[in-house]
Amino acid sequence: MTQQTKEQPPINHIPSSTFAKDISREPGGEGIMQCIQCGMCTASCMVASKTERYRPRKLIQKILLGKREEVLSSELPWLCMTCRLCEERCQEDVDLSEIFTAVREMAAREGYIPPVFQNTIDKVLEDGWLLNDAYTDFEEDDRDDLGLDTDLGWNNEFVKKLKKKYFEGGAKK
Amino acid sequence: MTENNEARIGVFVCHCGHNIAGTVDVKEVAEMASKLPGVVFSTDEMFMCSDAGQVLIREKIKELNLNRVVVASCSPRMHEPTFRRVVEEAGMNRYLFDQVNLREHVSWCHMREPELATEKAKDLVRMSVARAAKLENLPVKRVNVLPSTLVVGGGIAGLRATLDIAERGFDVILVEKNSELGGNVGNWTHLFPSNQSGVDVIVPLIKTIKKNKRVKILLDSKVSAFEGYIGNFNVTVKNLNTEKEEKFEVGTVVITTGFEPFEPKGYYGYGESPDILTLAELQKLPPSDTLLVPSTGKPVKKLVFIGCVGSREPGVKGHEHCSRHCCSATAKAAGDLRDRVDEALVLYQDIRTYGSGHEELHRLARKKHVIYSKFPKDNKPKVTVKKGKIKLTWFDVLAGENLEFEPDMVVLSTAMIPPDDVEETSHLFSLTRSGDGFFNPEHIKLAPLTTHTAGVMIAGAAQAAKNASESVIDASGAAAKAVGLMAQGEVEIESTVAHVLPDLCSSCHTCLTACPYGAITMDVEHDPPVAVVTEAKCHSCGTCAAACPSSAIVMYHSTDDQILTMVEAFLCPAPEAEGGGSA
Amino acid sequence: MTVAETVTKQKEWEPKIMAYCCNWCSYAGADLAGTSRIQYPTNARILRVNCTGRISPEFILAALEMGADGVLVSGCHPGDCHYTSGNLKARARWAMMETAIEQAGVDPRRVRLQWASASEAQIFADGVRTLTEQVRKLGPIAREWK
Amino acid sequence: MKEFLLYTGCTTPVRLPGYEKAVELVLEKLGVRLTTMKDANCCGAQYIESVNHVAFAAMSGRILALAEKENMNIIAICGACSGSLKHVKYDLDNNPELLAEVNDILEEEGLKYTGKTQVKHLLQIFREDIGYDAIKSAIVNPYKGIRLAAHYGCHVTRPEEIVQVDDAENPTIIDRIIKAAGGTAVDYNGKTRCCGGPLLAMDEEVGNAIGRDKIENIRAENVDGIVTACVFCDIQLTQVQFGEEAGNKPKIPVITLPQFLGPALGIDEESLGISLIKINPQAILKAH
Repeated sequence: MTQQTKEQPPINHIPSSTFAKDISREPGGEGIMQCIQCGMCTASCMVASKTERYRPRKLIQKILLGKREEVLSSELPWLCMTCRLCEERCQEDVDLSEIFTAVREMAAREGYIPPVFQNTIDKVLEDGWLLNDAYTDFEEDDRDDLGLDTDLGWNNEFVKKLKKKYFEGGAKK
Repeated sequence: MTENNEARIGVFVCHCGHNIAGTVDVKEVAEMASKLPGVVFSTDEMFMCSDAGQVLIREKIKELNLNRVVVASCSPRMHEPTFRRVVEEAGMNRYLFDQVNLREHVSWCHMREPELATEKAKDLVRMSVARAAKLENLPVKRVNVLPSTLVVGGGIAGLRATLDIAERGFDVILVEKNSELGGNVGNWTHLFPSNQSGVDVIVPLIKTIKKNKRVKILLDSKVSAFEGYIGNFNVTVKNLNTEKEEKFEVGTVVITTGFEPFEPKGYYGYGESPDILTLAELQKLPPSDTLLVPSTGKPVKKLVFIGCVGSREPGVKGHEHCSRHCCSATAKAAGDLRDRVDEALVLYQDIRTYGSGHEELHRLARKKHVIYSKFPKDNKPKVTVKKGKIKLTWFDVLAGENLEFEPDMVVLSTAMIPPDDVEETSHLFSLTRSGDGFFNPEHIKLAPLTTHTAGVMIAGAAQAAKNASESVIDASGAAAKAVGLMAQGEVEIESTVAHVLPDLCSSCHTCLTACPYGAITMDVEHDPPVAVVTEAKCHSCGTCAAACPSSAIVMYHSTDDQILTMVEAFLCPAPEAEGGGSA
Repeated sequence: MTVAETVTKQKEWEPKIMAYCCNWCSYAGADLAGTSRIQYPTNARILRVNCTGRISPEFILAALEMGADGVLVSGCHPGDCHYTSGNLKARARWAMMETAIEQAGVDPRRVRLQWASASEAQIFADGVRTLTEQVRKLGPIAREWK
Repeated sequence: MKEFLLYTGCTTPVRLPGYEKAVELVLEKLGVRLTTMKDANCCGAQYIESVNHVAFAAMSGRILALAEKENMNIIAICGACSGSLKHVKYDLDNNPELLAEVNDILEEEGLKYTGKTQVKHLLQIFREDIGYDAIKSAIVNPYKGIRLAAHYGCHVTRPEEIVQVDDAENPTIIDRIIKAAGGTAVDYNGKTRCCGGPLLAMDEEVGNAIGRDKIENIRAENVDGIVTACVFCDIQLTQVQFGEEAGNKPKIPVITLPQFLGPALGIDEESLGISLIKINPQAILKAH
């Protein structure tokens, strides 16, 4: 956390541009420095319109101010639906969903991944696809009635290689 | 002056779209006017100042050979010249026209009382018709315009105006109170949007001016006296060191006295540490490749700019305006200095980098990782200085964060305010001043460079806070206005001057002392000597006429009779026209 | 339309104020009051003169004699006069004029001298309102002439 | 006869097999033969994508490489899959090191992606490969007097410059197909907004609120049904109309584009898996 100066009771954040520099070096994070905080994204964001706690513009400003710990450990970057409506509307061509994906990747590297993402990632790296458990014989019958092949033939070898190469010991909490 | 022939008055009541007709019953006013003595035509029209309205006046003058016209519309300060020209085009003397203000003085300020507003409109039209009947034909007066200009102030605007005028073949007297030309821009290192410094821009201008034989430069000098009228001003310039005074005669004047950067005492700890300085002071620092902390001489590592210092403060007289140049100047300075420091912050209320190429400066600064943080208007950043260490605490509105920072240097983007001697200048050239203290133009949109003192132009920051490019644009405009007058060689002046009636004058000399312009002297050839007005010097203020104990002085176009008949028309309208007056 | 309607209506009494305004400052201030849509009482009729220096005491006395319930004279702030000193002369004459109308039995609170510059629309409007309310309290002038 | 390699994605085969069957039958009818991709893997959308952009590039990269081995272009019928495959293709085509790293992993299986494979979403096939005239002339049993709202899906149309399917702010492909089939395409407030599906994992309540918002905007235009082109959106716009949060308002049928178009082309409803559609779409289908 930010170092606590003795005589200063409330812990005020000291602005710094290092976190913003790190993000702008991450693939997808290059555009963050173009943001002029006009708020067009937040006006278009459906998540923002349905919950008080999520404001894309505010999250970007926290990055620009250098609030590294708070942003990386927060759930907010994971609330973006990557629907990209903000990107269509942004006059400065800032790709917010790309930036938040870059923030997620950096957070993951430092061990912050929401449980629901972690579980799904483990499942995909195990089965090679998402709905292995959900494919019961009911669904098989429906496919059979429609004349569709019931053997979906998903490959789960490939993902094991990726798991060993990119996820072993890495993203575990 | 033709004697007062029988008045045939045309009354034209304007709707001004809904601006007047929205509150005042213009038809009823026109109907009432048609019954007033001397009125032979009365109508209402959608837009009197439009071509249709002007054509209507000309046609009616010819058709009904009207010899007086009353237009009830907007303020005469706006369209009196327009309608005077229209009646003149129809062969009627311009001084036989009178205008009634039904918009600014009636409909716009009595919107919720239509009946009383209509009644007021009727009274004002009745007053104007009464006056119109007594208006007299006055010859149009012309005076020559001396082919030389006085430019007051040697900043970038003054230099530009001087060069434009001199290059068109007219002499210029350039008066500068400091000991060298260049003004504020002269000592700026960060000019925008081009990468030049102030010196790069100013020095070539000064060189060309010095080479021009038509320009006379008077440094360390101020205008000490100024009289005369358009085309024929006599100016006294005093050298501040030698106290020597020189007199000149000029045809036009361009005021480019510019601004002064606000000394923000009491703002953000200014004065409590040499490391807290204004943007102007930063610009004046000798250019070097490392920015040094004034108190320690070490390189600056952490730099903070604070915007709107002494600007945009509602309710604080002279500080309510936006100084317009600071956002762009701050973005440029922050962008330039960012590479030499570890962190650069800009604390702002709003960002207004509106000029061409200025938004790019803002974007460049952000791209270089200058941190922009917005503070709330009613909770400005706090600066404390302890043992030489500066600490800033503030609330970032955009992130909802309480922030603090310990910068090595704080730069305050302070307001542009009028120079300390602006009062003196305004009295010398009888210029009025707007709410922010700068000089008022004649009309903010229709005549932004001329002033109410005919022949005196204003340009640059003297008129309002603005950046250097806008000042130069003003200067070339004002120069063109001045040259326009001088190229004509002559100009029309008001013929509404004072005139002494010899047989009434008791030569008591009261008027001689009353006249602020010394335009009245004693005519000794007349027996007994009586007062006489040198018309060229008279500014038609009317003080002499009011002072004269024997009412021997007539103010053309504003005679006692023309005034009292309006008072009478309001308070006790003539019985035969109305069939029964009040009280 | 009957005669009564063309003359200011007699039903309940509304003070009539004669307002002399100088062209450069207060007339422009009144213009600005209009453009800023400042609403103020309708009782004043503005008569434009080049300078308050042009207004001789005779104009004020004549207005009162002809039935004005109040007279407003509004010019540039001392020092701001377009003709350098017109307003100073007006101020000097004002004191003498006030004693004159008092001796004539007219309440001096019916006349008001004020300074309002081209940018002081609110001050001008407030001046009209103050004088109108003051005169309304004093009642019609007809009763006061000795 | 045009040929495409169908990449079904994880969700369609399990949750909406009718959509998969309808795609095959309708495209077959319109002269496009599909063969389903075998031995495929998840495209890595949203989850792997969020935590490791190289692993994500490898997962979608492998699918591109599989298609390259068959020397066929890919058709995707889900917004997330088409978005991922197109985005990864764009990254691989423009980032040589990333391409080298992905091909390095694929080499062990004898797979390689060089940039040849094209990726198309179902809507592109209708617009570019079949064309509206061909669709119109193939209509044998047009609908009459039904009002339908089109929902395109964010990743299907955005980011426009990468996916290049339709105009992101003003998409029209589904609307034009609805008209070709005799229906009335209805515009509604927030047409290009999200269905809320991607948020179900992190905040189901907000995700559903966003979905219900869309349903209410559509209801305001009193339509007979919603036509979708993405399995995620189809499931989401259906399920938000259930549960006590949704209240007891009449449910608006949600139908995928091929299941809507099939009957108009003369394909019998049963084979299109119409019976599997959760909200009974008879209000739409009987309008022949």
